[in-house]
Amino acid sequence: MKPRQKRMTIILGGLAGLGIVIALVLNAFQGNLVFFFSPSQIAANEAPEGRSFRLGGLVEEGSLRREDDGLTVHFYVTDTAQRVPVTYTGILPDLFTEGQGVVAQGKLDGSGHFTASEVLAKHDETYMAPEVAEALELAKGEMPASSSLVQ
Amino acid sequence: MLQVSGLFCERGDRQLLNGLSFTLKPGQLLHVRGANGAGKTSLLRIIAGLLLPTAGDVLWQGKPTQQQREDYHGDLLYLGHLDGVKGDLSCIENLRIDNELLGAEISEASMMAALEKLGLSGFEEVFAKQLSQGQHRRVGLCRLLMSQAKLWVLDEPFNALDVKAVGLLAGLIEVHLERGGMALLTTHQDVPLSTERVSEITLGQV
Amino acid sequence: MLQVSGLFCERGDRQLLNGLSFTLKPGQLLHVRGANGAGKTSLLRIIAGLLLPTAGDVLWQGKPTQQQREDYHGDLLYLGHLDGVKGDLSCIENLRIDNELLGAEISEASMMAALEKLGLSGFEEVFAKQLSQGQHRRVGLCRLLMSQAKLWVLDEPFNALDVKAVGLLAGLIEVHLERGGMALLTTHQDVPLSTERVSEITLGQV
Amino acid sequence: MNINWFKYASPASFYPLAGKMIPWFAVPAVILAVIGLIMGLFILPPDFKQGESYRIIFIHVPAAWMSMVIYLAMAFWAIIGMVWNSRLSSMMATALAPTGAIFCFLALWTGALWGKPTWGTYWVWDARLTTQLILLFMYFGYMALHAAIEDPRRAARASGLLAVVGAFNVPIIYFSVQWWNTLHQGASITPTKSEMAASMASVMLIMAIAAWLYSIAVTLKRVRCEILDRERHAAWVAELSTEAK
Amino acid sequence: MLAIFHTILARELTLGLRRKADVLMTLFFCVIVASMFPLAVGPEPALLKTMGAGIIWVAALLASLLSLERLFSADYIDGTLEQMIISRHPLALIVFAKVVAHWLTTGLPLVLISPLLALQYGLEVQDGLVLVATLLIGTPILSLLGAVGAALTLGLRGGGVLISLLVLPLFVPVLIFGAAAVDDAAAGLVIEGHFSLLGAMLVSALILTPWAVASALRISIE
Amino acid sequence: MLAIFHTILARELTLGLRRKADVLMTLFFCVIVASMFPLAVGPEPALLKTMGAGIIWVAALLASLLSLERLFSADYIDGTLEQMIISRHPLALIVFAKVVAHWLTTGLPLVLISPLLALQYGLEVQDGLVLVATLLIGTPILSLLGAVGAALTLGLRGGGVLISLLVLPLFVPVLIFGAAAVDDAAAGLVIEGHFSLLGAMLVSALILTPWAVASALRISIE
Ligand code: HEM
Ligand SMILES: Nc1ncnc2c1ncn2[C@@H]1O[C@H](COP(=O)(O)OP(=O)(O)OP(=O)(O)O)[C@@H](O)[C@H]1O
Ligand SMILES: Nc1ncnc2c1ncn2[C@@H]1O[C@H](COP(=O)(O)OP(=O)(O)OP(=O)(O)O)[C@@H](O)[C@H]1O
Ligand SMILES: [Mg+2]
Ligand SMILES: [Mg+2]
Repeated sequence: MKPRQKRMTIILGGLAGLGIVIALVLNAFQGNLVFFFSPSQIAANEAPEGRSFRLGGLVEEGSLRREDDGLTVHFYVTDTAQRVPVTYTGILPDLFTEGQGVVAQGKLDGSGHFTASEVLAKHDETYMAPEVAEALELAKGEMPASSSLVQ
Repeated sequence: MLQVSGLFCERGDRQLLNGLSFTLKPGQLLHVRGANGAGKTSLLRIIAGLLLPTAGDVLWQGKPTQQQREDYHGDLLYLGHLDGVKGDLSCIENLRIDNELLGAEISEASMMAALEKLGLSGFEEVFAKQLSQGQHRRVGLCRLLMSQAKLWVLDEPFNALDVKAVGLLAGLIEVHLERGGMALLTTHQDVPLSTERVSEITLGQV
Repeated sequence: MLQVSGLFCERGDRQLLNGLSFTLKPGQLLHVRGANGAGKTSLLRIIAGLLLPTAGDVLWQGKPTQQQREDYHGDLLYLGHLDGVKGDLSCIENLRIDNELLGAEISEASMMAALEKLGLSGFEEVFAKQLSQGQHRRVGLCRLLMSQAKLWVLDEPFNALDVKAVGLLAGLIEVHLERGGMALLTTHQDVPLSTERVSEITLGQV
Repeated sequence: MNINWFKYASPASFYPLAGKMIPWFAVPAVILAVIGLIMGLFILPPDFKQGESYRIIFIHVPAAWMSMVIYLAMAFWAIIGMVWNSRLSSMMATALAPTGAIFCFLALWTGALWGKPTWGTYWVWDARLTTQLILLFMYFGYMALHAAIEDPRRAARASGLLAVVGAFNVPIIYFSVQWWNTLHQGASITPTKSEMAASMASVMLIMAIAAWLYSIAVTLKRVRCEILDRERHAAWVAELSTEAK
Repeated sequence: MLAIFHTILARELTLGLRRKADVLMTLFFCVIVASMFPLAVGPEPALLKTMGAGIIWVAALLASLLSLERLFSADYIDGTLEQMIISRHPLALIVFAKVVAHWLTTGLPLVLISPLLALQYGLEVQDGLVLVATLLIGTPILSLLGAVGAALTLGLRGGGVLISLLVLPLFVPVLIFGAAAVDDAAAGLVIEGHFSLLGAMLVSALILTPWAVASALRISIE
Repeated sequence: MLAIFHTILARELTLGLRRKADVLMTLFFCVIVASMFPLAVGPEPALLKTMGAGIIWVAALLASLLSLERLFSADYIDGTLEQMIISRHPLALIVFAKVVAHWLTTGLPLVLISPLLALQYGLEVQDGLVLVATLLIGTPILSLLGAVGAALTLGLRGGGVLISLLVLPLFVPVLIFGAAAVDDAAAGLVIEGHFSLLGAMLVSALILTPWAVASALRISIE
């Protein structure tokens, strides 16, 4: 091969490779590479069965119930479309409140009940002063930007 | 034609080459002299493209070697302090690989002939690591018989060779020069080469 | 006194030594000759205790060396194809360790003097791997200045040395012999040693 | 116009220039950092959800940003150094690494500290956190490789190559929160939107600018040491040291 | 072009397979590492099943890590590497042949033995196949990336550990996606995404690393 | 006698610790290996806690394994090993100094970092201390036994993997008792027995291996 031909082959090969890489990467993001599953995904049977996984969403307003031992809690995790009942025994993070985002690690039993072994609070990207938040809440009548987690 | 112009080289705080320039024409041999540590090996490695000079150029057929690496290396044969012989391969296997790396494309029979010429007949199938130091070096020297390279760069090729092998090697170099080849050489021994073709440079004392 | 009696050595199907016997007395040097692959290195390694002979004995002061390993090694200085110099240590650090291994117990100043004598002043703190081939070898040769050993076993000690260093080394060997030391030596070069003390053996061609 | 650039690309002329530039970056860096910290820690109101703990943001975010930017800058200078064989740019790459590693460590450390009160754990293996940890390891790898090679020129070239190979990780870190749904929050501030109260965002920007200026000042300082070290035999360095005496 | 690739490949394979024991060795290493975990962690089947894919992947990774140091160092010490660098053929091609040989002698045997290891940890047959597939795509990436680290650390002190330091961060994504694919397959999830990503990594490594290794070798030889 | 021990020890430490970066390298290696498992196996805290001691032990074992190849091979290639063998001092003593240095540069840093790793895996403080103690007794055994393997495989092709093959079976008992002690401590059982066994292994290794290594080296050098 002449040097020019060789260079062309290399460039073409490189471009073809690049094309394949881009196609594969794009294809990958069609799939599900997730840190947690949403209630809707669970409803659609996309979450694993009989195996520990993470459930993510918002703590449904008014669903939080504490047992007498002070450690065990029951609540629903929702993404506004679907909801999953969750039980957890242990210390909750400080930011855990109704309406707040959570990510819970645990297992789903046959009846669709989620038993968590660890509960983490997920914070969204909103930051503002309390007074501003109150003002906003008054104006809109709801928690500010609480839907940003659900997307 | 090999041209070296304005070569500077600095290694570990020491200035070895200070604007060295010379030209090597077909049929010429340059004997690089100098005490231990003068920078002979460094110079030869720069010319072979194994070391970057601090400044300066090496031109082959008028073009910087950096810009025509593969063409230049096709014309080059370098033999350094290390033989470049694989201990875990037999002599003939070593030659087969050299044949390919040099792009020499000679036949199996010629390889056997090369080994024989260097006194290694009977050792074709012996692992190189089971050879004596001098025999090991001879396997590396077989390249001189195989390659078509125009420029030979030989760093102390006579090391570890016995008297007979030294004579043989000197003969090979003379034939190469007669054919219009070029050679660069370092050695601390006196070598029986016809002096008309040989020019010398001496690198500065440390 | 070193006595070698009935030494046989076979390596890789080849019979190298065939009942070799000789005696080396104080003040004598034995130049072991032979073509590449004749078995010189093998012989020297057997004598140094690094290789087991197929048969035969090496006696030191009348006693087999195997039975008095530490005493014998205290009297021995061996320098092989490999320098035994650590590339990742500086020259002076290398010497300190040799000092201990040889049991020489010389002072720091004497070590500096040894380096200087071998033309390495200025390189005391340089890592050995940053030295040229000849300088590297010279660091190994410093042992000759440090050690009190009676028997020197030197395998091609002139390799890679420049003319000046060759002269220096030859001088060292002469002094050693004058003091009543013994030496075994291989080399393919001609060496400027006063011939009266030198005897030769030539190992058979392969 | 184009003469100056080449002049200053030589270590000998860059050395004094860098010396003159350092105060121009260092002083504003200190002033901005003090302003930013006072504003951030004492004057700004708490966050409506996180309360006081959110104030870590003023260190965490600039540190995280800088750790990524500096790695990219390292790779950039390494490429320039390789292509144009320019000594100064490979010295720049070398000089950047420790600062980057420190910021990377700071981002991890403050992030972990912040994670406990907000998430309820110091550490999870989500994409953002994992990739950031890898970035720290790559900084370590870069510095270890550089330190392991004695010859400064070879060290610069080898570690430069490593920096380029590793640069692929940076976009992955940045976009990890978009590509995977992580526990770590998404971007609060992007070129197009801001989900952060303007006062908080501006203090964060002040801190970010302070971090930039600090990085530049420190890097210039390191580059000066590097130049001295590598050019210690050059005539101009010798002159410099005799002048000092 | 092809002749040199073929020659170098043959050379490496000859060196690697000269003795039969050498081929089996990586296998043994992997098997031993994989068998060590049940010893260290305890023999609970459910636990082992969960950990299985992860551990086999880590064992594969370490086996390929261990063999990296040898990739160039022997050639460096005896000067054959010099000869390759100044040969008339593109260094990237020679390097590529060496890496392919490295994979054939360390990665491939590992892929072949993995079903057995999967059985040992009680993975389902199906998940075992997924494991084999991830290893088949993943181990070449390890060899390619590892070669960069091996080339950069050539001739340096502390080579083995330094390589690990440089290379492990680059290995991590491969490990994550490889192990996660098996886990997700076991959980009945779609795993196309993982494979696409592994494929993308493989293709980009194939394109880029030979050049990177070639430059690294030129730097290291000085 | 003591002078030569001291000199060789100092030599090895100089070689190992020439620069600050080198000391930290084993530490980084362990941290990286230990961090890889959560990535491969999944991040569940309970699982990680169970595996913690095992993984840290395996990381320790690998760190010492990786560095074994270097123990004699560099000295072999440059001829300094020859000089040690024919020195006037007992080879076993020289070897012992080398092994002690090996432990000081690979084993000890690991013992020191292990509490941190234990924390990372969520082990209780008490169990972490037991872990440190087992490592303190166990890692010297690894260095001693490993030296035998390294000496035997000197100069052979495929050294790295071959060492592992020879040495890992010897390491297994150490690993089992080391990891089991931590697990049993976590379970509230008596662990004196494990410690006695580890101690016995250490003492016998201390007595026997230096001689074994010395003979192996004499054979390998031929
Ligand atoms: C060890 C744990 C953590 C690590 C390694 C980490 C890492 C990073 C990195 C690399 C960035 C820069 C990328 C970007 O700008 O998008 C970042 C940004 C940020 N992080 Fe973290 N983080 C950690 C914990 C946290 C926690 C606990 C919070 C608060 C809940 C937090 C809040 C933020 C915020 C607000 C930003 C700025 C996002 C933006 O506006 O772009 N991080 N973090
Ligand atoms: N490790 C080995 N295994 C098998 N055979 C060997 C080994 N080392 C050397 N030999 C054989 O022994 C013979 C003599 O080797 P030796 O090194 O003693 O020669 P020498 O006389 O020193 O040669 P030189 O002048 O080349 O140094 C050679 O033919 C060689 O093939
Ligand atoms: N890798 C290196 N790093 C730093 N300095 C080096 C390196 N290699 C060689 N040098 C230095 O360069 C100088 C010249 O070395 P070189 O090998 O070119 O000498 P030489 O003339 O070939 O000597 P010899 O006759 O001993 O082979 C020496 O002083 C040496 O200290
Ligand atoms: Mg030389
Ligand atoms: Mg010999």
